[in-house]
Amino acid sequence: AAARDQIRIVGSSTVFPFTSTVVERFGQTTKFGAPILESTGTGGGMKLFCSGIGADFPDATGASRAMKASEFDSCQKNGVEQITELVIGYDGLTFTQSKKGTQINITKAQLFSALAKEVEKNGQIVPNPHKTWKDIDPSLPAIEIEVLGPPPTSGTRDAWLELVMDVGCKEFPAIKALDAARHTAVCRTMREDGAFIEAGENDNVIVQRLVSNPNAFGIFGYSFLEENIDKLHGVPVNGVEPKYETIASGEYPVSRPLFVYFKNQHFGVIPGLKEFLAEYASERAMGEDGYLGDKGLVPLPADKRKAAEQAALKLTPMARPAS
Amino acid sequence: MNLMSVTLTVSVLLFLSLAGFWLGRNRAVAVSGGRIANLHSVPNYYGSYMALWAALPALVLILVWLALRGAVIDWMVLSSMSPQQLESWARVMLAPVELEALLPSIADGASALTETSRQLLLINISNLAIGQAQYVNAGVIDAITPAANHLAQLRGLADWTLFGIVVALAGSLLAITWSKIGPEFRARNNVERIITALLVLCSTIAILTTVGIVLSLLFESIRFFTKVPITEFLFGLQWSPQTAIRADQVGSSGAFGAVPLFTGTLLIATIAMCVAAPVGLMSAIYLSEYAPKKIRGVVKPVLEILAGVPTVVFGFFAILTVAPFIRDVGAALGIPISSQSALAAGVVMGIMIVPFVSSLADDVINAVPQSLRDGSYGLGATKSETIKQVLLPAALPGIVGAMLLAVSRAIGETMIVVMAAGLQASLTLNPLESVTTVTVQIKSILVGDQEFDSAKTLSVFALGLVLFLVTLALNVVALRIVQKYREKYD
Amino acid sequence: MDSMTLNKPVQAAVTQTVKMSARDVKVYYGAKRALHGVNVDLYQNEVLAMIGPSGCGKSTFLRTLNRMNDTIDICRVEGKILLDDQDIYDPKLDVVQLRARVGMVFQKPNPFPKSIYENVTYGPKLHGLATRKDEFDAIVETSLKRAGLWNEVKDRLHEPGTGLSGGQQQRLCIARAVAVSPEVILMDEPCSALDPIATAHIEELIDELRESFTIAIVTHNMQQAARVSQRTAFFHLGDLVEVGDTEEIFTNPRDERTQGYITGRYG
Amino acid sequence: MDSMTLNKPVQAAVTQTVKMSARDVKVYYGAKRALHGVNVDLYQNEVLAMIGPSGCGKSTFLRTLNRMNDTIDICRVEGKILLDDQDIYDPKLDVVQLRARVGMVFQKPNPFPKSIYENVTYGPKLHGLATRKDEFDAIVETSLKRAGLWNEVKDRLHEPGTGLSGGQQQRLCIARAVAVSPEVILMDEPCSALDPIATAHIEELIDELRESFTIAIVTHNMQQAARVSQRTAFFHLGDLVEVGDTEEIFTNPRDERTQGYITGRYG
Amino acid sequence: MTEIAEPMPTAMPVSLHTGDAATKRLKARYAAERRFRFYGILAILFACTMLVILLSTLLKEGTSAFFQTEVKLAVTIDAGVIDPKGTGNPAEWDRGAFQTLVIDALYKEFPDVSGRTEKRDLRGLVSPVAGVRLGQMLDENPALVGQTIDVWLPASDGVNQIVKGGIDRDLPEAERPISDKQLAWFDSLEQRGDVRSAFNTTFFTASDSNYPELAGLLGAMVGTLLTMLVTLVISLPIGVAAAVYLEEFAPKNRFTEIIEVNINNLAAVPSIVFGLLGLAVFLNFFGMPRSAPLVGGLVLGLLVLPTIIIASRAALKAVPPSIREAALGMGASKLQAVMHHVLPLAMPGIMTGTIIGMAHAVGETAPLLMIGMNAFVTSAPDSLLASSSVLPVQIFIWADKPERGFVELTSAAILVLLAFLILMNGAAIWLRKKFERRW
Ligand SMILES: Nc1ncnc2c1ncn2[C@@H]1O[C@H](COP(=O)(O)OP(=O)(O)OP(=O)(O)O)[C@@H](O)[C@H]1O
Ligand SMILES: Nc1ncnc2c1ncn2[C@@H]1O[C@H](COP(=O)(O)OP(=O)(O)OP(=O)(O)O)[C@@H](O)[C@H]1O
Ligand SMILES: [Mg+2]
Ligand SMILES: [Mg+2]
Ligand SMILES: O=P([O-])([O-])[O-]
Repeated sequence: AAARDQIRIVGSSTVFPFTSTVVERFGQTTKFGAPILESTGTGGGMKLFCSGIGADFPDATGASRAMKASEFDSCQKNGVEQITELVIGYDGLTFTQSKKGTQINITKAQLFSALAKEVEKNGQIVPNPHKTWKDIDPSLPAIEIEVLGPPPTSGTRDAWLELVMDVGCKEFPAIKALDAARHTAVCRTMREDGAFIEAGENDNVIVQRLVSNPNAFGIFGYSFLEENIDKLHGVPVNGVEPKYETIASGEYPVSRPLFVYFKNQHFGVIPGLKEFLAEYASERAMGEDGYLGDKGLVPLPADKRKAAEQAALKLTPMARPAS
Repeated sequence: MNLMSVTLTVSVLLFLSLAGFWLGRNRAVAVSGGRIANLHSVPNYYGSYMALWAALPALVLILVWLALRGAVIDWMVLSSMSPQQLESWARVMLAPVELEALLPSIADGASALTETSRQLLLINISNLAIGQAQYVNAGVIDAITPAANHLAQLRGLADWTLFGIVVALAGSLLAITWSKIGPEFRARNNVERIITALLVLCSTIAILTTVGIVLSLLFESIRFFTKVPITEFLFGLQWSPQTAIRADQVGSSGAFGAVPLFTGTLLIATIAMCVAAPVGLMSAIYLSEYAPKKIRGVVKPVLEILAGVPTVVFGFFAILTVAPFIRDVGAALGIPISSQSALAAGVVMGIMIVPFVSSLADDVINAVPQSLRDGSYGLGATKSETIKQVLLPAALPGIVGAMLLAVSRAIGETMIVVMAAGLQASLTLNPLESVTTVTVQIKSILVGDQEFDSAKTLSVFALGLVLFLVTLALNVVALRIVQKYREKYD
Repeated sequence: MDSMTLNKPVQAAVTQTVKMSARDVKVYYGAKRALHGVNVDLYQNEVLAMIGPSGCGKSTFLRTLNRMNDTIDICRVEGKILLDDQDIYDPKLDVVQLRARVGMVFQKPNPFPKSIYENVTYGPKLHGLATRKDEFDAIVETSLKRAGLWNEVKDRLHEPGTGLSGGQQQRLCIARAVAVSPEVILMDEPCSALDPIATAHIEELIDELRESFTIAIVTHNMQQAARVSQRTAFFHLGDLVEVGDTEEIFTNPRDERTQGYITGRYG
Repeated sequence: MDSMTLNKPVQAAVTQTVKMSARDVKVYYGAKRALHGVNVDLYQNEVLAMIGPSGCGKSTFLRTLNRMNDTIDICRVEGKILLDDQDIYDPKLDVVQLRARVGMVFQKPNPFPKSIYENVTYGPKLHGLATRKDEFDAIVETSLKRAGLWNEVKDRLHEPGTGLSGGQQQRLCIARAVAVSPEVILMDEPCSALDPIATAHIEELIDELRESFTIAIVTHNMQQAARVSQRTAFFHLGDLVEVGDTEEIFTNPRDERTQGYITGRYG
Repeated sequence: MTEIAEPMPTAMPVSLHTGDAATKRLKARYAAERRFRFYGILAILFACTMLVILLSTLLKEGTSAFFQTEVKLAVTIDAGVIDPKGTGNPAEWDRGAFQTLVIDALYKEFPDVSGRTEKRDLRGLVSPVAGVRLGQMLDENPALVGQTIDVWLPASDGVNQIVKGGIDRDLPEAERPISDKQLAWFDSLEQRGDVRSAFNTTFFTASDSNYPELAGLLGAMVGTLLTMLVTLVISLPIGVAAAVYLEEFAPKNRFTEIIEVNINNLAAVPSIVFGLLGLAVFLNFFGMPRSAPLVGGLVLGLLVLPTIIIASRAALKAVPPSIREAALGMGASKLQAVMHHVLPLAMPGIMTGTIIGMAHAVGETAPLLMIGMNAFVTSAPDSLLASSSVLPVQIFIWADKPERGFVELTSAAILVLLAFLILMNGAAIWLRKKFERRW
């Protein structure tokens, strides 16, 4: 095991643009070399992160969801005993359409009815019969349902299921009445008949396809909406439009926290790791006017931010997650 | 590893090898008694003989050394540490639990350390050894300084030892080979034997690669088949990727029937070949038989650019240009076409592999001897008749080879389909619908959020393995066909 | 056509029709001139032999007669060559038809890498000379018989033509050319790889073909030239030195160079 | 070696050394037998001519003498062939050295697609016969002169050998073979593509080479066989029918088949 | 033949080949000939058209990336700000403070701007990392410290988009990345002649960045170069050697047949599986570092090996046996015959295989994702073991960035990759031409 003079970070593709911004700033403004950052997906990052201690293993990993108990255990097993968790901010998930399309308002329940494999119809659980939005609710336009969204392999899909589908399906009594396993299955299975299109990795492609097809809708992170605000329109969910302010205030209902995990055992061993964490947690990065905000990260509320920064700088090891 | 010292060692070795060449050559001339023809082989062979013997064994030695060096040195450094030093390091760096576990057996020295602590200790020592004390916890510097010095010393020593051994080895081999040189010595045969051995070695790399691939797929595949019955995988008609990707997620409608993936793959590859085979072959024919030399000199490399356009770019081209175009055409004709139709992906993939067919086929057609063309023209055949009836059959093995390569590329291509084909597996042969391919699934599962023990992740390996076997079968068939129809000229 | 009167044989054979004639033919390979203005006539139902030292341009001239030199990039032809009074270098002329009418057997045997049978049927199939299997069978048999190869290969008609011995390959190429029934047949040393018996066979064939065709043959064997040809042309260093009745050329050459070549005779 | 006494010439030439000898050589192409047990000796400083109808196995036999048939996958040789009493099919024998000692000129001219100069220097370079440029120049000049090609090509030594006329190519191949000064030279119809003058040249060369080498030549031209060879072997359908003094073979053949072949003579 | 001999008994036979039937047939044959030729032209046109469409789209979108909008500001380099410790040593500068200098200069340019949001808007005119550019200038010329100098600094991505027309300035304010105020400020700068469009040197001298104004390809280019070097060094000699062995030396038996099938099959293995192989063998087994050009090169080397072997074998097969015979007959050993004659004659085909194989490799993304070559690296790699990215992966990453500036950068990067490819292949094509001949 040779000495390593660069920090290595892996993890979520959602967190990647934020971490890479910090990495870049860190490289430019300190005498340490810029860390090496790789996008491996949350799960892949966790696997690498928890594989062991030493120069051969990454020092930190980004995650678009909190670390799971199972992952924590696997870390422990491999000697990664003390982990610092840093919540960096929020990522809003948007339901988006072209500016040229008929603008709509939507609720989570309607989204569920449009996108789930099985839905409740007249108290029965049936395979999703809805062809057009109008079939779901007469107030919606009579255009065919066509939604481009993340594949089941991505963390964004997970978040969508959790934040929208799970919540939406609660509003249907017949589904609620199902036993736990069946309930989850119904709530969390997306339809496969072509109305929901798994559009793959590239969100810019979804953007372009929305622009060329005004009747289609897309699901992706807030930063893409923000960058393409001249062409796209964020559909208000439950009456709240996705905006910087509404996400930050927690008003917009579809947003999730993002995390970065650090190995405590590597502090004092890998040059610059501590300084890197300090930079990440600093106000000029995560703060209201921080440079991460420019990249589309929605900052934590001020009090939570202070707490996160304090906890991080003290290197308080996290406890085993509940689930 | 100190790059400088390796470079130095290799350069010295190179020099020794060149010197060997020179020595061998001169010695051969000397023993020839003034008439080179008295020698068994040309002097250069004696030179090459010595050069090869000087270089090859030493090179192998260097490689082995490089592979083992780090572990050996680490072990030596850690064993040099006293229990006291270890303890004072551990007291600062280790968590209380670990420390407690360690202390009772600390008398055993470094072997008492857990792997984790060993790694941390080694990083500390290395950082200190390369003079980066500022990154080492001040409390442990005293404890590990001797080890760090030892490490620095060992590293220098190791490099010099290697240098010495290499020089000695090469030198003694030079001496031995030198003494062998005489007029009767079969230098050429010896050199050729070495070279042939190297050739054999090279062709086994392909085998090793295959073995490597099979091995890196096999174990995980077996694990997959313990979770999903092999029959369901092979014959199941439904592939539904929405299973749990993590243990704590509740799975739903998990179906692992690979048939739709394989039909999708074949469908897209077939469409691609429907584009690439005629376009490529006709281009090749036009280039080698009709086009003036100048045009051929330009067009051929221009087409080859197609093979090098990053596949991501083709993916964009398919999804943003071709697919909407096809969809619009369909809409104008009243046919509903999926925006991720197999047709779009296939056509674009076909365009990409055109040069595989055109360039390779052009070469083999061009290589058919002129006398065969003459024979045909002399009988009053037109150009196209000559091409169809004489040149193509004569060039068949090469053309089939080119086609196979193109099919292979079509089957194995990933990024185009990842972007342009769908992700939902539907069992259809309709090119206007959306299908998914094996490679798409492999790629999205592998780079997505994953847990390594879920059936879903493991399915990637099974998919890879089965695809491997399917193409293997295709190749066996192709080989038989080529053997049957091959026309040997000259 | 004025230069035609220069050629002696014209008077000698008034009843004969000119099938092909070359007028001031010059051939260049790149900058190098390989033929310096050749004038010669081929008469219907006659065999013209071309002799001359190696490298003097015999093959080159022969190839101009059915434009096979078109296939050599650097080759350029000047002058006129007429087939039945039609200029074969006329851009309007169809070279495929020309080559069907003017067949060729090459100096190096070049069978196609196909079966013997397919080698022979290749031409007839192209030109639609037959359609049914039995017609093709008949063509194969007669052609191979004419080339004296039938007995040797009749049991292996479907084996590759490239597996034959050198002489067999040459005879296969002759059979292949004959099978198209051209009007003129050009043969570039057709017997050089053949044993005397096979040679005799081919010579008989030539004699027989002469009844219906016009034939030009390149040979190094002066006896052969004397035996098979009615007229002989002697080439030297790219010049057509002399052309005339075979008998006269061999017994009473007018040019010194011809004399020298003939008297240094062997074989 | 007992069978050697069967060969008549042994008595006739007691002073001669046997350079190569073939004992009961059988050659198969796949299942087909092309030679059925050939016994013949090649004497030092003598020319052995091989004659026989096309396809009788002459080339095949010639190729066994320097193991060129190794290159044909389906070809298999039985029996023994000795060169200076050493079995050339001995697995320990170095075939490369063998072929340097037993040179070959092929039936179809096959120059390398390189310059004329490189074609000739290839062998000497390979065997280290020369090192300096002037040595090579000298080899090229003498070899090409010996093959009677020098005058025609001396100004274009650096042009490709494939651009030569058929006969020139053949002479180039002869020059190439001579340039390595082998001990035995095998020639497969070396003059078939040559005109009489060039042929005479090559025949002179053969006669000259005979003084230092052993030569085997395949020819269809019986006059040539008579002119250049001391002994002649007659092949028929894969059998060595008869081998003996050339004069005797031509004037007084013992076998009927030889008689038939010889009397059907031409040329 | 009887049927053929019959119609020509007389002195003046009518040729089979000039009769009506023959002429008609000839016409049909010529029609076929023309059709065939036409198909050939059509095929080439089709392929070329596709290439032209691809290239022109890229050119249209990519060329603008080679230019960058810059704004001139009078920056006062306050030593107290950038060198708080007062050491005068550039290594001790507070590099985060350069941006402060830029922003101060901006405030000075528009002194009447006040208020938090307004100031924030004003800052949005120049790139948030313009300070880096300033830092580079000072590194080159530390004497500037303490002076006030006019510097051209990169405008922000939003401004850049407006100038280049990527975003329509006539859109309603809410739909533009730039507010009305920002537009007004920008216009006044432009009127003063303080805006220019300069050649984007950064694109070739910098490595990856999150800011399109600052992003460059140097790292990816060097990474590609190193990776391709390894790939070539691995695959060409091994591929040719394997092809030579299999085609010229190996006995033709079951075993070699297995190897042949096996190689053909390797060509069909999805490239991403080669990535898995690299992950298992090079990273996990041999413990090589992630993201390293060495590993990338090895993986791609194995990936193109079958292509080179197959193409080389086809080329070797096409060399007529008479050439081998001629050499063997001269007393060349098999190896010499191959090395001296067969291999040179097969060179064009081998080159083609190499060109196509390398072209494949240079555009390959998927397997490299498996071995971590999608790393974010802000500096060019300095060795085969340093972390690095390669061009296609860089393109893949940029294509997925939300910032609009990256759209044009992506196209420009593709153009650079193609240029790279053309350069790389140019040499091989030149070689191929040298070797090409018909015999
Ligand atoms: N490569 C081969 N494969 C199969 N059969 C062959 C091969 N080469 C020669 N033969 C057969 O072996 C027999 C002898 O051939 P060979 O070439 O020795 O004849 P030859 O006496 O040299 O005839 P020629 O005078 O026509 O050259 C012939 O029947 C021929 O068809
Ligand atoms: N393709 C070519 N490129 C360049 N020069 C050529 C080419 N073919 C022939 N020549 C040259 O043209 C001249 C005439 O060649 P040609 O082949 O007509 O001779 P030839 O009379 O047939 O001789 P041979 O009896 O040896 O076949 C020779 O000097 C020859 O070298
Ligand atoms: Mg000729
Ligand atoms: Mg023969
Ligand atoms: O990369 P993810 O955030 O989708 O895990």
